[in-house]
Amino acid sequence: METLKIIGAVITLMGSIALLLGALGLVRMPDLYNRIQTGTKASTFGTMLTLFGLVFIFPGWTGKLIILILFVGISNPVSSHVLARNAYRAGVPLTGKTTVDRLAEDMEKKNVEPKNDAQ
Amino acid sequence: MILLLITIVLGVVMLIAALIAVYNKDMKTAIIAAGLTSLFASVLYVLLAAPDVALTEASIGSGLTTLIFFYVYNKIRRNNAQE
Amino acid sequence: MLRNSLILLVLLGFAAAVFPLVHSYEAKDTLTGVAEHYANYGKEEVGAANLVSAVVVTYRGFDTLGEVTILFLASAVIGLFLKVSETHTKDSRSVFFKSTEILVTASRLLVPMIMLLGAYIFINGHLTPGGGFQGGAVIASAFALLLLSRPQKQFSHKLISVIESISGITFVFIGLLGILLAGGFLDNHIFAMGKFGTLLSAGAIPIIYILIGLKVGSELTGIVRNLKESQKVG
Amino acid sequence: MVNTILTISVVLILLSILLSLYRFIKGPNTADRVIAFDVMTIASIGLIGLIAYFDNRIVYLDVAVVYGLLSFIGVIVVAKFLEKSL
Amino acid sequence: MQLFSIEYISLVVGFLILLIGIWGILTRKNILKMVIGFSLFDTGTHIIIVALGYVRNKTAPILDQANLQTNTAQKIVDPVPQALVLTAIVIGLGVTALMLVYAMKLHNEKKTLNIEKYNDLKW
Amino acid sequence: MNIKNIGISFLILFGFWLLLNGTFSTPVIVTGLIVSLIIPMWFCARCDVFADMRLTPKAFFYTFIYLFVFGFELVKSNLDVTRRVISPKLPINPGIVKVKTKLKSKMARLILANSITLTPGTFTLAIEKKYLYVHWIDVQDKDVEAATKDIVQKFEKYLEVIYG
Repeated sequence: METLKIIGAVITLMGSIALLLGALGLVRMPDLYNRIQTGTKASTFGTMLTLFGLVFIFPGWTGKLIILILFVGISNPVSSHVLARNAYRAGVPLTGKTTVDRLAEDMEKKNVEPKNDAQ
Repeated sequence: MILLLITIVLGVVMLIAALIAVYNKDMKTAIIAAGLTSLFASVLYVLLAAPDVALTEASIGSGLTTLIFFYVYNKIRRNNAQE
Repeated sequence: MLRNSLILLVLLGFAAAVFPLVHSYEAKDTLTGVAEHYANYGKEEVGAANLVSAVVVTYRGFDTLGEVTILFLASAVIGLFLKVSETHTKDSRSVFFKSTEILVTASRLLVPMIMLLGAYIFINGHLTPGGGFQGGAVIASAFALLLLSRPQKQFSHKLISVIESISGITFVFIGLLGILLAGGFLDNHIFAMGKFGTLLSAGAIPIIYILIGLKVGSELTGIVRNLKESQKVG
Repeated sequence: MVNTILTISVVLILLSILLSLYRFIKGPNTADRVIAFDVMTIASIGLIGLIAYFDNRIVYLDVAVVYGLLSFIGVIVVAKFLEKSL
Repeated sequence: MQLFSIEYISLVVGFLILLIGIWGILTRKNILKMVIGFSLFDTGTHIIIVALGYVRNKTAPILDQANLQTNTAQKIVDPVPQALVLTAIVIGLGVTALMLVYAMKLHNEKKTLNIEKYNDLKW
Repeated sequence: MNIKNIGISFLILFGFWLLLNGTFSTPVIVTGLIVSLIIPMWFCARCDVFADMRLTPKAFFYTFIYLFVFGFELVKSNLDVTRRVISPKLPINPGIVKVKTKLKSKMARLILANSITLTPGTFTLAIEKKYLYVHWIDVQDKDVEAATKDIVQKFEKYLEVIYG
């Protein structure tokens, strides 16, 4: 029983390390899109792991923890996708290291709905 | 003991967020910072053993208030752009 | 500069007035007075596991009635203000843009779930944290998500006001029933008390919370809907 | 043992909140601030879970569920506002 | 009096946020900023009231465990301030929404949000 | 199609309700049945989220394989993030590439976009008809076909079976 709890605690610790790395990436990365990359991946995975570790410690909490894990897993990628897309269309610049930008090329050619500057 | 550490850190974060909300020139940032203050206030309510209040603050104080602020600010921005 | 220092002075005066309250604060060890009564006898008298719900709905039911009234007035005044300003809606151009496909699909998936969460919060108000106000706010957030993901969608103002009126009237009616059948206004003993800690317990509290939840939810949804309608260029 | 490990993870989560706060203060434009806000709320969900462990009450998890839902809506509001399509 | 305890720190933080809110209301010239100051003021007051109801080392007033159901007054925090704050938060939302809609109407009339331009009733 | 849609929504919501409550007494189940019937009838009368889900045994089997593959990719992506964040020189080579998908069903496209967002080094920036624009932290192929092979196909072959 005690071993199971320690396994859960270690999983939780790994989750919080992932969260810390995500926040570190948020500070270090050069532009918005790279920040969203690290921020979203690491924070989603970190929170899921933190909550999953608690399942081992309190088996009676499993239902609510599963709901939380599913909810974070569905909603967080969607919200960061919406944020990145709308920031791109609002004209937030990419970093100078960027090698290729197919979306801008297609916006020029009007294959994609152009940027929104109607008022 | 660890709960005390959480309280101190949350208190510092809330005070910084409140100062940003009052002093930042950019209105969008100010509104988001006010939402941040409410959000951490709700964690503080969980620490103070008041989950009911925490639920209310999380759903109303930070969710709906931010939404209403942004609707109104958007309308004002549109009116300004029309001039 | 003079103005700022005057304000600072006012603020310092205020701080000096409130400071003794903070400074002379003594930590308590046990509950005293009315709180002790609520804690010790709340289980027998009201039967709700969540004592905050017991205080909100039964012991201080009149406060709740007043609160619902204030919220109703605020919602009505906001509706009135935004209605008057829409003088030329006919030729006004709608500037809503389509959302990304991912957001539309995700909102179709998530809105029913958020609705169910709101329903869970107000149905279980007497057992778990939450209650009518929180559940109503969560339901209003679900409608806000619907409006954000599909701005072109219209939903009827009539249905909102019908739900609001019916739940408000029933709330007052149950309160009056308390005078006739039990000890006083909003007394919850008009139904059987049930076993402590199960879903069907605490007499009328679940019913009252469902009504408050529907009423608050429709009021807040009305506010959000009115604000969204006012976004048109006019 | 379990307590010690979980205390360390609380400290790590608090550190990540402070790092995101740095990005929130500095962030060159609003979108950077919103992503910092998002990371802070998601970290707070884990923090509430751990507070529930330390107090040993399941009822605190309800707060975390509502929290998860509302950070989602907040981010979408600001994103739509940035694109001028609210 | 113990300086480093959860309730005392919360009390001080709530008090400082309240002062920051009042400072914002009094010094800012933009009406929306004043509304933000009002909402901070609200948050600070709520934190103070909840912190006053906290009792050290006690748990939330929800009796879902069997050991909480006897001798309850020795085991839980004060439920009354929590109920009052719950009411106050909802009313705060109504008031904030009303103030924001007023701000919107004022901007429609004068095309500015600067409070110093609104001097029609000044004497 | 409508009955199937409401049915699947009902099952999901009812499961959600039981997980939230954590008990199985009769009043809880009856209330859950009522609530989770009302909400889909009111909101999902016309929506088509679950309409093209296949309910064959093969689809269920592929769902499990998909979850397994996805979990593996999730762990790999976090190791990748760790490597990039910790190394002092920040080894990044970002860019936006265009990939192609064959999926038609809306739900499948949502799951595909979310999976891409959570897997190593990529996230969905925009989605337009049959193309996805993906921000890649370390661009290896600028060509549409090659990038599709790298990013999309490991998920697409399972999702094609689960959804039409």
